[in-house]
Amino acid sequence: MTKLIASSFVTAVLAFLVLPVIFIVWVAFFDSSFLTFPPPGYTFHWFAEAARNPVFLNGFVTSLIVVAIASTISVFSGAMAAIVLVRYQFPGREALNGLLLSPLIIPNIVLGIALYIFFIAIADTLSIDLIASNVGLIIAHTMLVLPWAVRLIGANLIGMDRSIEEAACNLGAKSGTVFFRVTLPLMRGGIVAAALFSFIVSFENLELSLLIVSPGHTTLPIAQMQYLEFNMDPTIAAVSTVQILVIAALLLITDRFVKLSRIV
Amino acid sequence: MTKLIASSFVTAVLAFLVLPVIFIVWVAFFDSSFLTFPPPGYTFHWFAEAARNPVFLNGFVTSLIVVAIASTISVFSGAMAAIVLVRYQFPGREALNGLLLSPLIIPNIVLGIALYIFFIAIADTLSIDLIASNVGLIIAHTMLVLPWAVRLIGANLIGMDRSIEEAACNLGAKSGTVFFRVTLPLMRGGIVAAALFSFIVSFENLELSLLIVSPGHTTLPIAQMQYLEFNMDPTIAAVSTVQILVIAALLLITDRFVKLSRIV
Amino acid sequence: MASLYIKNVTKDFGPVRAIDNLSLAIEGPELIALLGPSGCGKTTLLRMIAGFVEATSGRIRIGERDVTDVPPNLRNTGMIFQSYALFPHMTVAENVGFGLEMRKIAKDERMKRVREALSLVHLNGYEDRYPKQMSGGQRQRVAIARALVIRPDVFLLDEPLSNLDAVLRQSVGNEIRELQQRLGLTSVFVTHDQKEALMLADRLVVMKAGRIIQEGSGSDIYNHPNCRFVASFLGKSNFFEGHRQTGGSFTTAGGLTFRCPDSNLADGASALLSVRPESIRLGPEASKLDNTLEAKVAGITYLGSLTEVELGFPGSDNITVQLQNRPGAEFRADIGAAVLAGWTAGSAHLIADHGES
Amino acid sequence: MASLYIKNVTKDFGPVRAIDNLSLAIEGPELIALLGPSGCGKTTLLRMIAGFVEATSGRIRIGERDVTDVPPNLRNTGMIFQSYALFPHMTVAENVGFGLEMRKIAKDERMKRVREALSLVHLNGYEDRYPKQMSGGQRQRVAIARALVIRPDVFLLDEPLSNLDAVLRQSVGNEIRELQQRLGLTSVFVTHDQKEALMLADRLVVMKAGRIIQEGSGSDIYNHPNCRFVASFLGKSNFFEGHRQTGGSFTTAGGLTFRCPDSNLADGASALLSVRPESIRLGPEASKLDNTLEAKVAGITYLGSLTEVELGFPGSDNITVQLQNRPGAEFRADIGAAVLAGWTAGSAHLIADHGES
Repeated sequence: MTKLIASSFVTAVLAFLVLPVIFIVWVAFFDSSFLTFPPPGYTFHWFAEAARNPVFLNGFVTSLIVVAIASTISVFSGAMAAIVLVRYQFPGREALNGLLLSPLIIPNIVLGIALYIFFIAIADTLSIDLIASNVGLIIAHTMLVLPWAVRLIGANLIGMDRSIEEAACNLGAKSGTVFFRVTLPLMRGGIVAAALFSFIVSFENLELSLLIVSPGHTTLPIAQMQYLEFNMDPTIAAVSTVQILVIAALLLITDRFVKLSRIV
Repeated sequence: MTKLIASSFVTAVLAFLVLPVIFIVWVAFFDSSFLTFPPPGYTFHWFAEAARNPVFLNGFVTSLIVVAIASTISVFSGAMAAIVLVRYQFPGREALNGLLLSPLIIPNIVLGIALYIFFIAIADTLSIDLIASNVGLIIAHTMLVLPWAVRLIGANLIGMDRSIEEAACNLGAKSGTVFFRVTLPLMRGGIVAAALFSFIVSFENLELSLLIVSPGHTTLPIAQMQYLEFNMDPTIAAVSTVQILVIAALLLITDRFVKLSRIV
Repeated sequence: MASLYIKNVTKDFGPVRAIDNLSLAIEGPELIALLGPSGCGKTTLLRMIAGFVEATSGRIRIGERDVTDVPPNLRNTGMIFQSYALFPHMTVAENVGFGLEMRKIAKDERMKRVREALSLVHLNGYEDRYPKQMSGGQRQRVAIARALVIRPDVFLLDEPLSNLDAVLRQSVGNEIRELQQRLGLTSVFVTHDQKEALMLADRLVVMKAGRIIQEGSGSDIYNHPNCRFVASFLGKSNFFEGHRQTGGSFTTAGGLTFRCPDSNLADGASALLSVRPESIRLGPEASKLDNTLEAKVAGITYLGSLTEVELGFPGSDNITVQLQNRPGAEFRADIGAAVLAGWTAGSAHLIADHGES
Repeated sequence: MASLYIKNVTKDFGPVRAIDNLSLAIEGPELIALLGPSGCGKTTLLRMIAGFVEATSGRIRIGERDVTDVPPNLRNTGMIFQSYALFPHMTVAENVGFGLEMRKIAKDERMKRVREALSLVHLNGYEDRYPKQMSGGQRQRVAIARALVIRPDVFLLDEPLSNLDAVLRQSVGNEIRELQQRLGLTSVFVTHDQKEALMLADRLVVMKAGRIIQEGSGSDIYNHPNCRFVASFLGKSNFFEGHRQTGGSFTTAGGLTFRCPDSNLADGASALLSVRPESIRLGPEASKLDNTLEAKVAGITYLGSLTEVELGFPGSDNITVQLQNRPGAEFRADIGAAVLAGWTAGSAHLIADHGES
C-alpha cells in the first residue's frame, strides 16, 4: 500500500518532468500548420521543412563550429590546468579550486553582459570587432565550459592511483613516456566526460550567445528563438526533436566509454 | 622551473575565467554614461540609478517570488521522490534514476519552446492563460530545478547509515518518530544543498523564462536583456554586480552548513 | 534477564534461503556467540531477533512473550551496531536518553538513569559531547549505554568490535563481558572472529549456510568438532582420511594405522582423524606416545612464541606441528631430516566423513 | 644479485624528519624486512631506494654504483606496490613486457622473456587477459613477474600482501620467498605485520621514528629485544621494573628478587626484566625452575590452541602466561586460587631501562 502510493508519486514527478518532451515530439508530427488539438493527422513534413530552412541549417552549422572549437580548447587547456592543480602543490591551490565554482557563482547573463561590454570596448578602442566573426562566440563558450572540463578531468586525476605511474617509472620509463603511455590513457574517462559535457553545455546555451551574435553568426538556439517571434508551426517542434536526439545519442555513445552515473 | 610554467599557466586560465567579472564590477563604478576607457572617475551613482529603476526592481521581485515558490515545491517533492527512489526497490527504479539526467538531455530552449506551445494550447482549448500570471513561470522553473533537488537529496540519502534509523526503532521509536527525530535531521545537508542549488539555478535562468513571460511578469535576467536593447550605460553593470554578490553570499552562507566542495 | 527461544525459524530472501529451519534456546543470563563465515546467516538471525527481518516461518519468543509478529520498536531488545549508529545530531546524553524518552520516562528520572548508564561504561562527564567529538572506543561505549539504559530483555551485538583497533577490541570486549555478567544479560553476539567468540562467549553457535552446525562451549567445540568445517574454522587442524577399525584403531587411505580415541562411529565407518598442530610432539618425547610416525621435515617457520614445523609423509598430505618456543628448547633440524612425530590417542578426534571438503 | 648500501641517509619533509641518519647494508641474496608501526619511515626508506624520494643527505649505493642522484627510471630496481599498480589498459603480456620495451629489447626476445617470467609465477596462458579480469592474488603475481623480468639489482616490496586475504597472503608470501631464494635476489620487504616479517625475512630491521631500533634474525630479536618497544612490537611480554644486582640477580621495584640471565648491564643499573608469556610454567612444574612466585589467578581465557592465564601479584602489575593446550592437560583453576609460577633464568631477558614506556 505504502509502496503503491510511493511509486505513484514518483511516477507523477517523472511524468511532470518528461511530459514537455513527449509533447513537443508529438507536435513535431502534426499534419497542420496551426496547433490544433487533436491534430487532423500526422506527417514527417515538418522535418523536411526544418532541413530546408537556411536559418536553422546555418544556426546548426554555426553552433557546431563554435561548440567544437570551444570544446577542443577547453578540453586541452582544462586537462593541463587539471594536471597542474592536482599534481603540483603551490600556494593558492585551494583558492583556485574554489574559483572553479565560478560557473555557479557567475550567472550566464552576467557573463554575457560582461563580454558584450568588453567586446564593444575593444571594438571602440582597438577597432577589432570580435562580435562580427565567430571569435567572440568562441571566447564566450570557452569561458562557459572550461570550468567543467577542469573539474571533470581533475576529479578523474584525483581518483587515479599514482603508484601506477611510479611502476612505469620504476620499470625504466622517462617522464614523457610515463605521461603518454600510462597517464594519458588513464585520463581517458575524464577527457571523454569533459568533451561530452563541454559539447552539450555549449550546444544548449542560449543566454551567453544572445548578446554577442551578429547577423550571419546565429547559433541554433538563437535561430529557434528568432523563428518563434514570427512563426508558430510544428517546424520548431521538429527542430527541437532533432536537437534532443543529437544530445541523447551523444550521451548514449559516451556511456559506453565512461559510466555517466559515476561522473555526473 | 616546470613549477613556474605550470603555475603561470593555471594563473592564466584563472584570469581568463575571472576577468569578465572583474571587468563588469569595474565598469559599474565608472563616472560616465558611456563606456570610455579609462573612465573619467568613479562613482556609486549607478547603483542608486539601478535601485530607482522600476524595471529592475520589479524584475528582482518577480524573480524572487518565482524562484522561492519553485524552489520550495522542488525541495519538498524532490525530498519525497528521493526517499522513494533510494529507500524502495520497485521495478524501473534504475530507469528513473537515469531519467533524472533529464536536465542534461533536454536543452532549456527546448523545454521553453515545449512549455510555450503547451501553454498556448491550454489557453486555446481551456481558456486558461498560464502565461499572463506567474503560474507558467513557476511551472517552468520547477521543471528546471526539480531534478537537481532529487539528485542532491538522493545522494545524501544514499550516503546515510541506515543502522542509525534502525537504532532509533530498536530503542522504541515508531516509524513517524524515526523519520522526524532521526531521518529528517540527517537529511539536512542534502536539503540545504538542494534549496541553494534550486535557488541559484532558477535565479540565473534566462532561456526558460524568455518565451513565457508576459508584460509585468518579467524576471531579472529578462529585465537586464531588455534594458540592453535600448541602453548602454553602467547601470546594467551595477545590477550584474549586485546579482553576483547575492549569489556569492548565498554560497558562503550555505558553505557553513554543508561543505560545497563535497556536494558540487 | 529474559530467556530467548527461536523455534524452527526459516527466512527466504527471494530464492535464497538465509536461515534454514533453525532452533535455538537461551535461558537466563548467558552470552552466546553466533560464529561463522560471511553469508552464513548469523547477522540475519540477529536482525530477526531484533525484528528488522521478518521470519518466513517459525516462532521467536522472548521470555513469555511470542514476539514473532511484534514490530521491532515494541520488542524491548537492546542492539549494538557495527557502525555504532549513534545519532550524530544529538549529544551523548540525548543519545542515551532517547530510548527512555520513547518510553515516556519523566525528565528527572531520565537524567538520573542516563547518568547511571554512562557511569556503567565509565563515561561520566561526557553528557554534552557530540559523537563526532569522541573516539571510536568511546562511541561504542555510548552505544552500549544507550542500549542498556532501557533495560532490554535481550542484548544483541552485531560485530561490535570490528571497527576498533586491536587494543580497543580487547578492552571494549572485556567491558561488554563484564557488564553482561554483572547485569545478568541474556546476550547474543555476532562475530566472524573465532578468537573474539572464544574470549567472550559462554557458548558458541557455529553457523553455515543458514543452519547451526555445532553449539557448545569453546573447548567442547575445539576439542570435539563434529565436522571438518568446524575443525578448520575454529583453529587449525591436520586431517587423515580413512576408516575406523574394530578395536579402536584407524587406518588411513595411505595405509597408516593409528590408535584413536573413543567415538560413537561404527566400526568400518569412513572417517576423518583430526589432530591439532599443538597436540603433536617431535623427537624422543614422541616415542613414548600412543601413535608415532617417521616423517621428514619439510619446512620450519619461526613465529616468535611458536615454531611451525611442516612434516612430509609417504602417502599422506603434509602435516603441521606447532611447538611453543622456550629459550634453550627450540626445535632445530635441517629441511629433509628424519624426525619422529607422535601424539596420544586421546588428543586426536574422529569425525564422521560425509565427503565434505 | 647486487648488494645495497645505505649510508647516513636523512630525509626531511619540511619540518618533519622522516628518516634520521640511517645506515643499512645488504650484501648478496638476502631478504630483509623493514618492520615498524605506521609512520616509522619504513615506506619512505623503500621509496628512497627506488628513487621516488630524494635523500636530504647521505648516500645510497647499489652494487658498485652510487645511485643517490640517479633518477628512479635508471636505478634498475624492481618494485612491488601495495595496490599491485598494474597498467589497467594493457594486457598481462604488455604489463610484463613494459620494462623490457623500455630497455629496447627486441620483440621476439621480449615475448620469450615475458613467457618465462609468467611461468615463474605460474600464470602461463594468461598473456592476453586484462588485469581487471584477474583475482587479487593473480594480479599481485603479475606485478611480481613484471618486476622480476627486468632482472632488477634490488627487489623492493611495499606491503605486497596487505590487500590479500589470509589464505592468499600465505601462498603469495611463500611464492615471493621461494622466488627470492631461487633467483638469489637482494630484497627489501616493507611490512607492519610481525608474523609476515618472521615468516619471510632472513633479517628483520625494526624501525621507529625514522631510525633503526634493532636488526637481526627473528629469534635474535624475539629473544633479545634491546628495548621495551621491540619486545612488545614483536610478540607479547611481561615486564618487571627494577635494578640489576651484583651476582646476577634482579630486584623489582615491588621487592621481588629473581635470578636473571647474563647481560652486559652494569651492577645496580636500572633495568626491565622481560619474560615472555610462553616461558612461564604453572603448578608443580614451576617449583623446579630458577625463579618461582606465589601468585593468584586473576583470569583464564581459553583460546583453542592456547590458554591465557592472567596472574596477580602483590606489588606488581598482572602478568600473562600462555599455556599450550593438549587434551587432558588443560589448565584449570578458580579465579582467585593460589598458583605457583616459575621460569628459568635463561628464558628471561634484561633490557636497559631508559624510562621509555
